[in-house]
Amino acid sequence: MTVKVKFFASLKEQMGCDGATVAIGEVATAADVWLAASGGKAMPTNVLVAVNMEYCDPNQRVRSGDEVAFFPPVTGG
Amino acid sequence: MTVKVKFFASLKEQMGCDGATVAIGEVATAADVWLAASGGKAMPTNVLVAVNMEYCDPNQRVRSGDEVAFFPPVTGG
Amino acid sequence: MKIEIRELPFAPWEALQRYESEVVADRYSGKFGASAVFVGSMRDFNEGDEVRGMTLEHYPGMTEQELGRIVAEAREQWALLDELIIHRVGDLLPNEPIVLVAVWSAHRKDAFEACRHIMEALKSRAPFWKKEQLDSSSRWVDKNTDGY
Amino acid sequence: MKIEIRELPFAPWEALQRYESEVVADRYSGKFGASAVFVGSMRDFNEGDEVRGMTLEHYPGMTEQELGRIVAEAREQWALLDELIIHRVGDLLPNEPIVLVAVWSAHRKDAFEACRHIMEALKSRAPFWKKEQLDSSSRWVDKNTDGY
Repeated sequence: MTVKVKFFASLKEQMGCDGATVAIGEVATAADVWLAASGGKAMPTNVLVAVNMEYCDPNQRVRSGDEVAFFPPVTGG
Repeated sequence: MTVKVKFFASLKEQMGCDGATVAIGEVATAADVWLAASGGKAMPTNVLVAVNMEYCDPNQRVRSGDEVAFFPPVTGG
Repeated sequence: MKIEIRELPFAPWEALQRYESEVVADRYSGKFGASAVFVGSMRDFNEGDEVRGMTLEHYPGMTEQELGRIVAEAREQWALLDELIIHRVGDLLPNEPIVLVAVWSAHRKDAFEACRHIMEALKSRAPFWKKEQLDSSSRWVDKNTDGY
Repeated sequence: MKIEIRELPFAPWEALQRYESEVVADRYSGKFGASAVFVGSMRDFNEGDEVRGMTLEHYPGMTEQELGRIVAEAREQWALLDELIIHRVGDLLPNEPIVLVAVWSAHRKDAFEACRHIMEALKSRAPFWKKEQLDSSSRWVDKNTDGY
């Protein structure tokens, strides 16, 4: 299956891209998506994860076509 | 000595006047001023007292020329 | 700091716009990260009755002094840059703004807490009294409820 | 309720005046006794450095959804009549308003608490990121401080 990956802010700069479409096995978590998209880098502990624009745990299962976003702590307001 | 007495709001309506200049003995408290101004009525327990525009205890001493105000609980805002 | 007791209606957001651009932005350009504001308006109902109008009495002189003391106390507790308080007196109609409390600070915690504190202190200490006009009678408001 | 993410500068008090007169006063005439507002503006200093400008990035789509969820949660906890949230994105200069959170309620306790809660939830959950421009460098803001 494929999922859409997005990176934001400092993470986008570190990854050198704002996202990609990633092919991954049928049974995968958001953490698996990170590994596939980052080329196997460990996920920094402060990275936040959202699937389809809702916060979730890195262990959440993802499904084909999901939008999986990774970003640093938010600093709005 | 004389002091200036003021009543406000419902207390003004009950007393039938918004104030008066009251003559009283040299050693007097705000409570004494109340008794002199009200014709001896007991002061309702919820009445607030201010001398020279500052809240005070009814037992506070007053001096000649002081402005002594009595009013019900405040309800602004 | 500005404290205004006024007989005439006022437009709170316009008053804020004016005060901020004329006073706060001028003195504290780039320094006020946070402003917190409370506006209290007249409702058309209270204790189960429709209210047609309201008369606000105050103690001229003491009201301004007490509000000044309240702001001075808030300044001891929080880091405030500026404050604006406006309060109506006289005859009011439903929907009309009664009170505005605004504070400017570098930090949001100070702004939020000081604004609420000043408003609660105003409610419990500033010498104002409300008399409500109902359909065919009027009544003094007994007391203010606790806001915490 | 209105949630607006905007690239262009905004005037918070004018936006409040407009929203209140066009929406709130129309729907809740005589019902909103209390409104509480917070406005956060860009300061020209942070962590000991002069800040020349700021770029605000956000996650389009999720930002609006997350703010909507924050308001919905606040409505479960407090009696709110209406809410207005405006947040800037893009390039900002010192003094420019970044965020406005306003709530209208019948009661001041609800207005104060819901306004602060929404603001703190926005700070900790809404996907925005600030990058500060200093004299000759730029840096991402690490994290928001706790506001309680």
